[in-house]
Amino acid sequence: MADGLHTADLEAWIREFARVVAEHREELTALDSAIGDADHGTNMDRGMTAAVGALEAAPPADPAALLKQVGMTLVSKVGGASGPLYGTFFLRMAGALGPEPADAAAFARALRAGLEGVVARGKAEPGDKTMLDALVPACDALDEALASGKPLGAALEAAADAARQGRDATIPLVARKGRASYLGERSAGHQDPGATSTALLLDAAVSALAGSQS
Amino acid sequence: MADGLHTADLEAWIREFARVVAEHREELTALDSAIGDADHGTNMDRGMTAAVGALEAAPPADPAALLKQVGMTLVSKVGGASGPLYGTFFLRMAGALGPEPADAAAFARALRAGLEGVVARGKAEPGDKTMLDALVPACDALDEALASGKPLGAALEAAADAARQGRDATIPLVARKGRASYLGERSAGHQDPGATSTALLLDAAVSALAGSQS
Amino acid sequence: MKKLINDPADVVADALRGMAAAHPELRVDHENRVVFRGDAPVQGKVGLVSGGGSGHEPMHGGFVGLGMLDAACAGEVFTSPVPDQMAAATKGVDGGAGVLHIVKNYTGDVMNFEMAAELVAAESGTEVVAVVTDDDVAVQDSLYTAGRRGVGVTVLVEKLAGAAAEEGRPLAQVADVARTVNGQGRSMGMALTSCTVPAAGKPTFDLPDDEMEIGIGIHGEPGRRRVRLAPAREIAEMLLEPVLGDLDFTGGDGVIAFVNGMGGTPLLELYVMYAEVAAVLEKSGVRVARSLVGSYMTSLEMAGCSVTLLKVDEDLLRLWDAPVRTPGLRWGI
Amino acid sequence: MKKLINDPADVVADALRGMAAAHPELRVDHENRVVFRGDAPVQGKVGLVSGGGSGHEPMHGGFVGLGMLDAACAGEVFTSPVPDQMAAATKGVDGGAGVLHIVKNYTGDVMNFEMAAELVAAESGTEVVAVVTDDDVAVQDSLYTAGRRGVGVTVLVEKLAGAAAEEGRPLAQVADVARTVNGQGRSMGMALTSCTVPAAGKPTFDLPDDEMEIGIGIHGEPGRRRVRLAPAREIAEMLLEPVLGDLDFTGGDGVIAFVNGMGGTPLLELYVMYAEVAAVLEKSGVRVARSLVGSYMTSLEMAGCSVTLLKVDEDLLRLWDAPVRTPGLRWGI
Ligand SMILES: Nc1ncnc2c1ncn2[C@@H]1O[C@H](COP(=O)(O)OP(=O)(O)O)[C@@H](O)[C@H]1O
Ligand SMILES: Nc1ncnc2c1ncn2[C@@H]1O[C@H](COP(=O)(O)OP(=O)(O)O)[C@@H](O)[C@H]1O
Ligand SMILES: [Mg+2]
Ligand SMILES: [Mg+2]
Ligand SMILES: [Mg+2]
Ligand SMILES: [Mg+2]
Repeated sequence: MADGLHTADLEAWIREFARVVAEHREELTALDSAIGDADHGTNMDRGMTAAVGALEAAPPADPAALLKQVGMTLVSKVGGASGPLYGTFFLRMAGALGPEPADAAAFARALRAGLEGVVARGKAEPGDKTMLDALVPACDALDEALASGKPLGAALEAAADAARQGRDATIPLVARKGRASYLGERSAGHQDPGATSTALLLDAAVSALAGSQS
Repeated sequence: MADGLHTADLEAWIREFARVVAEHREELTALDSAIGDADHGTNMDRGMTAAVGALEAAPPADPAALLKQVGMTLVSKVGGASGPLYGTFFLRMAGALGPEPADAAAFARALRAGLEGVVARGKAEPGDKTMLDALVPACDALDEALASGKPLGAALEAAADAARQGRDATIPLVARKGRASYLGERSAGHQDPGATSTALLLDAAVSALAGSQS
Repeated sequence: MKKLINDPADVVADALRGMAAAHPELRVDHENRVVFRGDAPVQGKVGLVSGGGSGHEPMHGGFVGLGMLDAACAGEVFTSPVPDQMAAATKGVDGGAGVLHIVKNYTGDVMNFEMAAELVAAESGTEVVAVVTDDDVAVQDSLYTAGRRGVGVTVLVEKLAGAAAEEGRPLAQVADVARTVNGQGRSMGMALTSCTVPAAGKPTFDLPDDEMEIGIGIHGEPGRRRVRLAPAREIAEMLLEPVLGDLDFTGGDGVIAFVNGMGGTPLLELYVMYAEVAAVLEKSGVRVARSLVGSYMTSLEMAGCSVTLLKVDEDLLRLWDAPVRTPGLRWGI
Repeated sequence: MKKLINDPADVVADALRGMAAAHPELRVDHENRVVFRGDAPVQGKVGLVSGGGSGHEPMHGGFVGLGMLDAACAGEVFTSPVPDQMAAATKGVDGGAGVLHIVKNYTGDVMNFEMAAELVAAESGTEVVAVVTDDDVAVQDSLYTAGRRGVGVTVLVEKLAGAAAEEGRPLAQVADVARTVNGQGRSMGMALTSCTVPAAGKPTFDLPDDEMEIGIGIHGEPGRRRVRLAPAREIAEMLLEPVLGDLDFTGGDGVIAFVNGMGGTPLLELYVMYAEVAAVLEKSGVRVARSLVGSYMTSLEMAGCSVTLLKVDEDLLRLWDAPVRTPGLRWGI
């Protein structure tokens, strides 16, 4: 599909994210047990299961509608910190996309719009030990790869790589936002659950979207 | 002391009973954990510690006064089933003794009066898996040994032997009185805590009194 | 052993200090370990005395106050109080109309209350009537047991007889209310975990992670049988089957349905249990007139619950709704 | 995992069924998971809405009723409810005098309530004011944290602002009461054991038999530090020292002293703790005007407690004593 990402591609991304979240549910909850309240895996799995269910019940007509529906579903099914944050992320992505298929640059812009939504909603900065620590490097890597002329597939792989590195880099950090910040110094030495689910989101993008334009 | 059991002898008995109860406190409580509420050792130890304390604070003048004081102390310090039962036991013993030193026969009569007090208060019968299963054979053995002309020392040894056998014989019994009866068939296979403390009472009598007339 | 206590030997005395500090409307006799209504004795009113081993809080001390008990005696943990305590309580609540002893049917409690009544009879002219509660259907009342245990219904007896006394009914009638309530109430309990008696320092029994005890009492004693862990829905059925089998609760003015936590079970789970209990009752044609959900008669930190049903009539419902003002139960005032 | 539940995924829905069955005076919107006062919206009265993750019962659903909340939203266990729930609650309690949102300071709660307020603002003319509670001195309020957590003081805010609303005060004044209470209250908590989130199926953290966590919140999260197990007396000091160090509680009309159980701690131990807390306060020259002892804001079956002090004046004391009729807190009516 050299003409960009269609609704079906984005749906595949969402389905793949739902699948890997379900697969990693226990791991996400275990990470959240160490420095939070032991619900991140359950939250994300509940939300993404509902998002996929909603897609099946009422298949959206275009990319923007699809991501908007996912965002709305997350906002109204997840709760906690991750509901508004991931919800806002997808809603802002939807706002940045049009009804037409998205090309690589449009997708990257939308991803950054999502990131900005997370910042606006959660007021965290990189280094605070949150999902931003995976999302920011992912957006940066994606932009850079596309700017250097790489195709979407390779660019997404670079983004996913960066997300995983960002996720790993949360381990030594002392949390400054979210529930983990209550632990103070004791939060160091643990991987952030939200950064971990965000790395999965980028992995899912590679699996579902990388083939679309290659 | 060929002229019988003096106040000091009975005091020695009480002190020795207090000592062995303290020594076996954990064991008594462990037995009560299996078929009761995990307090028999604590109860008896609290009571006997108080009884010895009272003896020291206000030394009674004669055997009857001494055992009465012990009985009163147990009634007002122990609670539970063992408080009224052991309390009544010593009060009835006191009632059967005079102010004068007790000879072997008088001691045996007093012990049986104590036993009858336990029956009157608790309405149990031999075989119900209670302290009576140690006390009844002990009284019977004491009477028999004295009737057959044995000296007090040997007679008490026979009584203590019988108490220990009675205690062991509670193991297979299904409890019909006290807290253990709530367990029904599940009470079988466990040694009764009250019968165990009663066997200690007779052991203490051997240690403290057997020498008195030999 | 993990507990918020100081020396295990002081736990009852320390908790009574806490009660005295937290409830200035009560009067605590620390020497005798009796919690009194601040205005006891109430002249002309029948005095209600209960008591038992500690570890069941809020029962009994938390049920002292207007419309419920006049005094409660606190024994050592799981150990009946001694006659001296009960005698002091009885004298302290005697307002000239006699005193009712509410006694849970345990060998120790019954004997100590009996001895207290003997003491009081010997010393004063106070008229004392004792009512023994024995509502636990886990235990058969036969020659081969010490009879049924007094459990959940005791809370209801204290409330209802307390209201009758507050209304000014004479001793015989107040005792009648207590006996009626006991006669029309049945309970059954279960445990997910054991509790730890402070002085013993370790759990009274061991329970594997996939098993529970059915037919427990309130002293951390093991129950009648051990079965595999089951969902709340099945537990509700296991508890209610023997209760409903023992007495006909259908018809009339319905029941008070009481789901009680054993101390370590959070309210969230008690409401889950209550939903299942209500469903079984509905299916069984039992109408719920009133309900009570909470940890009112506990076994230290034991996890588990009991279910109590009480058949009520108009008079009992009126007494239930009457004002009560105690630390553990309060409404209407 | 040993719990009185059915499927872990249904625990909140099941508990709400139980609440609905046990409290016919409340109205439960099962679809939105909102517990309403039966007579909501009360015309002309400011409506009070709170909510949060489940697992803290009786908070918040158990504090719905006359003199306290008009509605409470129940999230999944330890997970803030979603904006739709809060919006439904807000609309359902709007009696024309505006609505107060009482929000505990957690990232999730704050964001979801914010989004709900945006929703409501977009859809209707209802005036909404949010007050965020953040009384936990275990956490420093600095650029390096999400701020202090909202803990015990939330219960007191709900009672006192509820009483102010019941009196007919306008929204701005009711919000002022809530802000004042939050500003004059401080809390600190500790845990003896972890709790187990039903969906997670195992304890959130492991705690050796001889250690405890100091400075915990109410979501089963580990605390600020782990120390050796200590007697109640020392625990009272550990909890009160940072509280008393953060705000001067001496003088004036004194304090409301609140010892709260975390869910798995029996009342017996809470009274032992209260005795020690009262002793420390006396030594520190802090006068106790009122007290509250019990498990009002829990973390599932966690064993432990928290201590909250609130500096009061005559107005707050009057509001405290005002009638309240909820499943979890009731007096005067
Ligand atoms: N202010 C914030 N900005 C961005 N991400 C945040 C913020 N606060 C928390 N998070 C992310 O949310 C994750 C926790 O999500 P989750 O466990 O579902 O919610 P909760 O903390 O409410 O239980 C954290 O691991 C972190 O990555
Ligand atoms: N009716 C009774 N008659 C005689 N002994 C009894 C009776 N009931 C209980 N006991 C004895 O009391 C013992 C238990 O004492 P204890 O544990 O101190 O009291 P409680 O059962 O009140 O906790 C039992 O082991 C039994 O020997
Ligand atoms: Mg979480
Ligand atoms: Mg015992
Ligand atoms: Mg006992
Ligand atoms: Mg959460």
